[in-house]
Amino acid sequence: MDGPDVGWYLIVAAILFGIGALGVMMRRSPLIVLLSLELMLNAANLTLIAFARQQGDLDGQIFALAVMAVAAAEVAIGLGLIVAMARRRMLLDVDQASALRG
Amino acid sequence: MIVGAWICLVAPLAGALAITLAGTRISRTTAGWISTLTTFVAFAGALVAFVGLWAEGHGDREHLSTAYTWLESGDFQVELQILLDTLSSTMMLIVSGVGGLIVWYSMGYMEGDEEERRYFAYMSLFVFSMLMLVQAGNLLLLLIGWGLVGLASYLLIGFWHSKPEAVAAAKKAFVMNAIGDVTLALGLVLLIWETGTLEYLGVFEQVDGLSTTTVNLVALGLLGGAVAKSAQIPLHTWLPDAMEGPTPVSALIHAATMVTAGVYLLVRASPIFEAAPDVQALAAILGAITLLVAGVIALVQWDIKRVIAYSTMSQIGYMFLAAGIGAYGYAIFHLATHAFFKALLFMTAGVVIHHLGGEQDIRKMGGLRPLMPRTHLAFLVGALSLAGIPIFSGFWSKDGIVAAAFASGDTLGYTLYAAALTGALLTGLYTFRLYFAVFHGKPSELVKEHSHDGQREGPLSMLIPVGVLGVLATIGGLLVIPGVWEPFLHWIDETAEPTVKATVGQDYATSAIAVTLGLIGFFVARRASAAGRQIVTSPGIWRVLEHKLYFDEAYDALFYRPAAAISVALRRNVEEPVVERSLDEIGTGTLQVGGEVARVQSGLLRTYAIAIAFAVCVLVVVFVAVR
Amino acid sequence: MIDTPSVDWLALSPTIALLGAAGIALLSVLLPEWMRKAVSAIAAIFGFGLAAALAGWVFAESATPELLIEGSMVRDQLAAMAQVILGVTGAVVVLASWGERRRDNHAEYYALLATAGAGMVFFVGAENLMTLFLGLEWFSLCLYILVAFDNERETSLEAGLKYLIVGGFGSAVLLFGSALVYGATSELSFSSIAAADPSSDAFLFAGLAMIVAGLAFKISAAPFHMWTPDVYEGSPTSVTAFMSAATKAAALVITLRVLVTAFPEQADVWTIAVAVLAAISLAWGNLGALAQRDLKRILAYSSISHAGFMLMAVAANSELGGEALLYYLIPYSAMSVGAFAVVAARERELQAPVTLESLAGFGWERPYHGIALWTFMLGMAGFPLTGGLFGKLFVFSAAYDAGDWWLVLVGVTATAVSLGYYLNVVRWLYMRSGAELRLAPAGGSPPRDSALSVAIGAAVVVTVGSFFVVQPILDAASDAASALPF
Amino acid sequence: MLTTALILLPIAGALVVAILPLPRETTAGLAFLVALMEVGLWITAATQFDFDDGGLQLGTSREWVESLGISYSVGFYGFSLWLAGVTVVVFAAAVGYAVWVGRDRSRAYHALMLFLLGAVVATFAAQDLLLFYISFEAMLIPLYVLVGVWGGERRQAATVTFVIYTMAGSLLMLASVVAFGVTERTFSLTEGITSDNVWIFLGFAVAFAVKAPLFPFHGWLPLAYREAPVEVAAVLSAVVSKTAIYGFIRIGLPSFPEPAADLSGLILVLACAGLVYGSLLAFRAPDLRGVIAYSSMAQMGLITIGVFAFDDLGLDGAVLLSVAHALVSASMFLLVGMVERRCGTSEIAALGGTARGRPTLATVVLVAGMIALAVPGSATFAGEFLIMAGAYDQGWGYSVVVALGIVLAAMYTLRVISAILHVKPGHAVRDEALDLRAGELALVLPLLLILLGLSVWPALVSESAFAGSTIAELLP
Amino acid sequence: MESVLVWIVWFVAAGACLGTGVAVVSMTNPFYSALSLIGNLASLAVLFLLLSAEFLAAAQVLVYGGSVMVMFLFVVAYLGGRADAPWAGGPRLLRGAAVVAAVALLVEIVVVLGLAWGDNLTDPAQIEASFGSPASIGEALLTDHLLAFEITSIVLLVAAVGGVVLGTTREKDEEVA
Repeated sequence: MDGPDVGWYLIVAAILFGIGALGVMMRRSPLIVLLSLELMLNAANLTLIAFARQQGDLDGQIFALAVMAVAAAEVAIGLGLIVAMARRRMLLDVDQASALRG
Repeated sequence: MIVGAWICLVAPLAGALAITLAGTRISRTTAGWISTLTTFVAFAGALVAFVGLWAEGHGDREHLSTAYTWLESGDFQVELQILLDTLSSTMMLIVSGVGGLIVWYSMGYMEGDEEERRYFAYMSLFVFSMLMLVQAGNLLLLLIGWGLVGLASYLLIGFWHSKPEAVAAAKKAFVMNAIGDVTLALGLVLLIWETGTLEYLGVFEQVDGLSTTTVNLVALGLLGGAVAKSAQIPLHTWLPDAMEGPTPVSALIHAATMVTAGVYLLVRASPIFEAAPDVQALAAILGAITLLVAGVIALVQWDIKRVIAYSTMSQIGYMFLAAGIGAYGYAIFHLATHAFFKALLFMTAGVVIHHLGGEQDIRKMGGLRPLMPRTHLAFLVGALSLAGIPIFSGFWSKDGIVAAAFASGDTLGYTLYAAALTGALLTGLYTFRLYFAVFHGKPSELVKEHSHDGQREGPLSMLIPVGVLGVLATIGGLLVIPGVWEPFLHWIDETAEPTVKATVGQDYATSAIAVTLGLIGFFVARRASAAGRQIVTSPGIWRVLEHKLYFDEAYDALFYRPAAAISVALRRNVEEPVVERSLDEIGTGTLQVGGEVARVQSGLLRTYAIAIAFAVCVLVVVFVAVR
Repeated sequence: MIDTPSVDWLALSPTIALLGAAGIALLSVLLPEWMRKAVSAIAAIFGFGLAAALAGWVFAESATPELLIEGSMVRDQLAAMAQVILGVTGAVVVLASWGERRRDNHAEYYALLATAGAGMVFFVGAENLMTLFLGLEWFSLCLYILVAFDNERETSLEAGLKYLIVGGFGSAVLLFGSALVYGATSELSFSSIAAADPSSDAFLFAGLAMIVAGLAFKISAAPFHMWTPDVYEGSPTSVTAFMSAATKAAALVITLRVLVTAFPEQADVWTIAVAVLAAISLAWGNLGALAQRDLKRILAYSSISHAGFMLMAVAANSELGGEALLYYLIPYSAMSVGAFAVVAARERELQAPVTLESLAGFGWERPYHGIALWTFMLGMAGFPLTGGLFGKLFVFSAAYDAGDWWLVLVGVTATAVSLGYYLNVVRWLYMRSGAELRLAPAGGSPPRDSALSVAIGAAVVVTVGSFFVVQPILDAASDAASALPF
Repeated sequence: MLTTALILLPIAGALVVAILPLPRETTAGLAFLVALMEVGLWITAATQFDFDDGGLQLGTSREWVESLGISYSVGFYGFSLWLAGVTVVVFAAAVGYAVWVGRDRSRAYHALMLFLLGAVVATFAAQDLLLFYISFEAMLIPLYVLVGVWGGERRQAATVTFVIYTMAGSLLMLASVVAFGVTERTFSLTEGITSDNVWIFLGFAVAFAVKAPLFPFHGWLPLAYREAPVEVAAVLSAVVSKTAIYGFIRIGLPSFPEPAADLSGLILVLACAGLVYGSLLAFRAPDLRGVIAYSSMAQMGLITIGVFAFDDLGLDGAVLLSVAHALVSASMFLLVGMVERRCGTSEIAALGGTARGRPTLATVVLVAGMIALAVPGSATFAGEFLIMAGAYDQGWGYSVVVALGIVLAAMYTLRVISAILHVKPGHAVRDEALDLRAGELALVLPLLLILLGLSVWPALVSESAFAGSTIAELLP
Repeated sequence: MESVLVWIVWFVAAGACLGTGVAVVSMTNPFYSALSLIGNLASLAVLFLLLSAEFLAAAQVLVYGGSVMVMFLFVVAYLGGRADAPWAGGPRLLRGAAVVAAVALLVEIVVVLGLAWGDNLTDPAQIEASFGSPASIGEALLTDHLLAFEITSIVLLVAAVGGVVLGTTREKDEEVA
């Protein structure tokens, strides 16, 4: 294979996963948290595809394809929720969503 | 014959049950009659048994009759059985006979008391228990009788339950007796393990095979029971207090029968004690100490019944002494004569108390002789008998014991002899101090007040038993005239062969000294009485004696108060803070942790994500590290 | 031409039955409004019932496990038995849902419920990492919506948001773990993973750790449980009932399957890890529950602790453990659904969240509900006359048999702590007078809700019945557990 | 079959009482009838029982969970039949008392009482470890509610403490049951399987020690006995506590011969501590219930000493004393209930002279009290004497402690008797309070008559408790 | 030579990928975040191409970057000012913990990669030219992964229903201001 080894792709994926996780853990806007989740899923996708390439096995790519669909679905539902919250005039801030606690 | 013995045992129980079950359906008098009659039926039964036994040949006078197995466990079993032999038949006669007279006397004495029925039920229960004690064919049954007489004694001492002193006295008596009961029980436990049985005959056969330690421990256990029951030092403090009960109760239980049970036990278990000579000697020593101490204390008492109570302790001391040196016949003989004259004394005292409306303080008495001549006569008979003046029964029995002490020889014997003689002096002193204080001198205000009535000295039901006992106290001693005629001793010897026997010479020499001492006592008391002063003059000694040598105080400080204090301390320092609160604390602690857990659950979404991230990190690290 | 693989329709039949029911329910939107609720609910209940029945058939037909559709899924008795449990649970939840006061969207509700059920039914038969992930997302997405379904209630939305985000995070972890395992073995199918010679231990173990974490999230085992109380509290109560019973059941069964089938070589590591997770769950769940006042939260924490108990069975990594898990699921599901159903009853009566205080005197006012809730509480605490006792017994037996005696002690201690809140519920039910009730009931007598009563009755029957009829269940569980390569 | 009937009759009765919407009095009457029928059933069982045969009789066994070796296996030995007998009698009296005082929420109350009866009988009949555990635990369910709903002012604290304490013990037992069952592959008690694992034994021992209770596991006792309705307290101290003794005898000794022997010293010391401690606290407890509660604890210590004496005498004595104490303690609690109904308190200081002018009450209290303090000749005395004799085998010190316990018992019991019978009338005693009514007497009198009967013939129990010498097999 | 070119492309794509990733997380305005994500997706598509996943690269750009993100942008636009939320804030402990957790996660994965490096990451398999082509993907989807394919459709359907249910407005609570 030309170019960098698969390991380098994996490192990129790992960093991306970390950045996504940081976003989920840090940000208060649910929209951005949702985007961060997407980042994590994409990182996983990159991993899958890299391994698929490494092993010359298509399963990984198919998996990644399915994950894309799932990610889309998740975004759709997440956005639906956020819109519903906005309609209820709830603050779009995950730190404010803490009526349920204890 | 054996049927007579069973009837003797069962009749009083039937009486007690009948009175209890009939309740208020029968009148008070009926209850009294039921009790009296059943007791006399018991006496009749005892008589039948006695005569039957008499008719038997020498050496055949031992009959064991078993009803059924009372308790069984593995190989160990205890039957409900009675042993009829010369010793038990004698005791049966004394208990049921004197008992019957006293119960009869009670009918007059208790007349008008609200709870007469209860009284007679208790009395019958007592007679039953006492008969059970003396008739028991094994040691456990004896222990049961032992306990039941204690119970009856408790009930009767506390009969007047509105008197706090009576209730306290009853409790004290019961607890002290319980101590005796358990030491006795411990002795029995030892016997079960060592001999496998509690039957007298079975035990006695095996006594020789036991180790010295075992026998000593068993004997100590039995002695503990005997000491408690017979109010010997150091477990004697309950008896004077027990005088809070009705006077007939004192006569029956605390003079004639129950308190002498210890003596009976010493004699009954003589093979065991003989195998443990040290313990037997201890019994004699305790007896000697008690007879001296009680005699001295009796000198300073003001309560007519208490004086007699101390005299009882003292006389039982003689009996212990006798049993301790092996003069079993004399021990039982003195037991019998003591039952007569002491019951007589109590009953005449009862007549006096009854006459004076319940007053018991001798300082408020005096000059009763002209007012109550017959009572005076009976009392005098009792007093003379007690002091061991010849002809009267006490003379024959007590002097025999003193002589036997001399005959037993060695240092111990002579010491006991000296003590016994000193006791004779003391007896004379306190007996006549009491006699003069009550019947001589000027009539007190109280006496005058009560003499206006001019009525008889008491109802017939009281006077007849007193008369009968007076006769018995006078002539009862004639059953043993040393060297001449000793049927009583021979009778008892068949069951308990004495280990010591005074010669006729020792007997009469001792009698001479003892009678002299008794007379000295009489004269000293008369002079003191005439001079209007007390025999004990030193105020310091008086105080010590008045406090009964501080036994009560010592026990209070040594046992009761520590127990109560420990109890309260346990509750304050262990039960409440540790046992009860520890659970609370564990509970609150857990709840607090729960609260902390819930606090971590902050409701902040990001916290949850962070928790998951950390957990994942840890899991991955661990997995990769240990892979 | 492409040769499409042959499809074993029998194996898929429970899933398809539920999907069909979901379709009918969804299509009832086309019907007049007054019919929608009835039609969709009936469709859903029939779907669940049919799924359970078909699963029973599958159970009877699947003595030996069979890999289907190129190893995407498996038809075996483990899956079938879990499907029966899920189907019955779902049917009872439908009954319990009937009385929910909701103005519209009935069709969507029941359709989503059926779809979620279909997802779980499919999920327990997953045989490779991809179907595992997809099945998980399938029912999770349904649940995200269902949790937020009462979208006029803020707490419901909040719960939905929390569940979605934290759930997404968990899924991402699971996915990344799957990717690592795939990287190590170049296989997705469980049995192939076990058979493969991993090129890299590091990947395999890291991936395994992440998969365990992702599944533990769904099981709501501590420390991946933190969403549970909030989401359970905020969701519509019947949805909570469904999640607490069905999600957990499905996730536990699949956890057992993944770990045993795909990672037998790594058992010495994951058994310890699962045992530790079990212990943490037991401690955390029971301690947390002590401080709660809201009944749904109490039950949520209790479900965490039950996850701990069931993980004990998983950690045993033995056939006995499998049996114990499957047995435990039955009374647990019944008690959990039943308890939430009683909560729903009280909630509908009071029109307010059910706290301990609002239970005061409830047991005397409504004896039927009172006795039922009492039964469930005692059952969860492991008292006799409920299957909860045997559940605990079997789980402890499995753990002890596996040498985890310490775990048994943890379990015993946890049970003792749990009495603190289970009995507290009973205390409020019977030992406080209604006068202490701070909320006045909305109406006079509560609305009659026979569907709910039937649901509660069914739960009681299963809870108590599983105490008396142990051996048949155990036989089935034994068959099911033997489908796994222990 | 009879054994099963003995277990199921009250449980069926409980269901009927709970479900039938009868009026309050009818419900109560029905429950009492069931309790009496149970007594009749026990008598039938006793007539069919061969007391000379030491083996398991009236047994039934049915597989329950075959794969784990769990079975529904019940039956009686001599000693357990006696314990069951005293159970049904005490329950009849307790239910009768509840009928007499007219407990409210009659259906629930009586259903729970009958269920409890079934559970206790099942405990005494269980011949399978798990069945034993189940019935042992099942007792807690009704007790929790009975104390918590119908108890005194601090009933909730009492019931929570009681149940959590005892459950903590029995959960340890569950762990032990599991360990035993898993190790031995069966839960049956009839197969003579033994284990030498000390830890497993300890689990059982702690459970029984809590139930009995032995020192220092008695934290639940004072509150529970004080706050429970009297008839429940009666049942609790009379028979429920005896399940611990049954457990020690039926499970502790035969299944764990070695551990039981190894740990007997520890248990004996705890039992002795409990005996002395309980007696001392009873001696100064401020209320009647406190006295009876702590005296129960002391007596349970005594019985435990008998069990761990490991000989005929001790075991027979333990069973005899268990039976006798059950009757005594039940009568005492019922009497306390009757006094409380008249005076509204059980503070000893306020109760002086309650019995004055009320001869029936006085007599009954006196008889019960005298038997309670084990006056020689009573059944309690026979039991205590056997225990004292048996304990000697393990060391003379134990016998001495037993003796000490007997003396202390005299002290605290006399205190109570004096308080009720004697002393100046306390402020809670009203003149218009009646003597014992015929109905009340009819509840207590049978108990006392049985006690008196046993006092006349204690061998009835002691010789048949372990007749035919299966005892040799029981002993390590 | 070709290899160097690939390296350069890789560097650019990877750099863009990480840069846009950071931007997604750090932008205050969700609108910019979403735009950054689109960039991220595009750079990922380049990486996919380098890994011979042509179909996926296309799908990434079209489906993901195109439709999904457009939907996202619509929502952000619809919410307008309400979409703005404080950047991070909250307890300092929380922020610190978040950073530590993320870094730990990252470091761990990198360490794992390092550990695995020698095992198999240096020697990729030989692949045919058709690897990753639409045809091969299609075939796999219809054979080995038929089930996955079907499920994906169900998942998307669920999402559609969910969007409807959650977005449905009731008469009483009308529009956002």
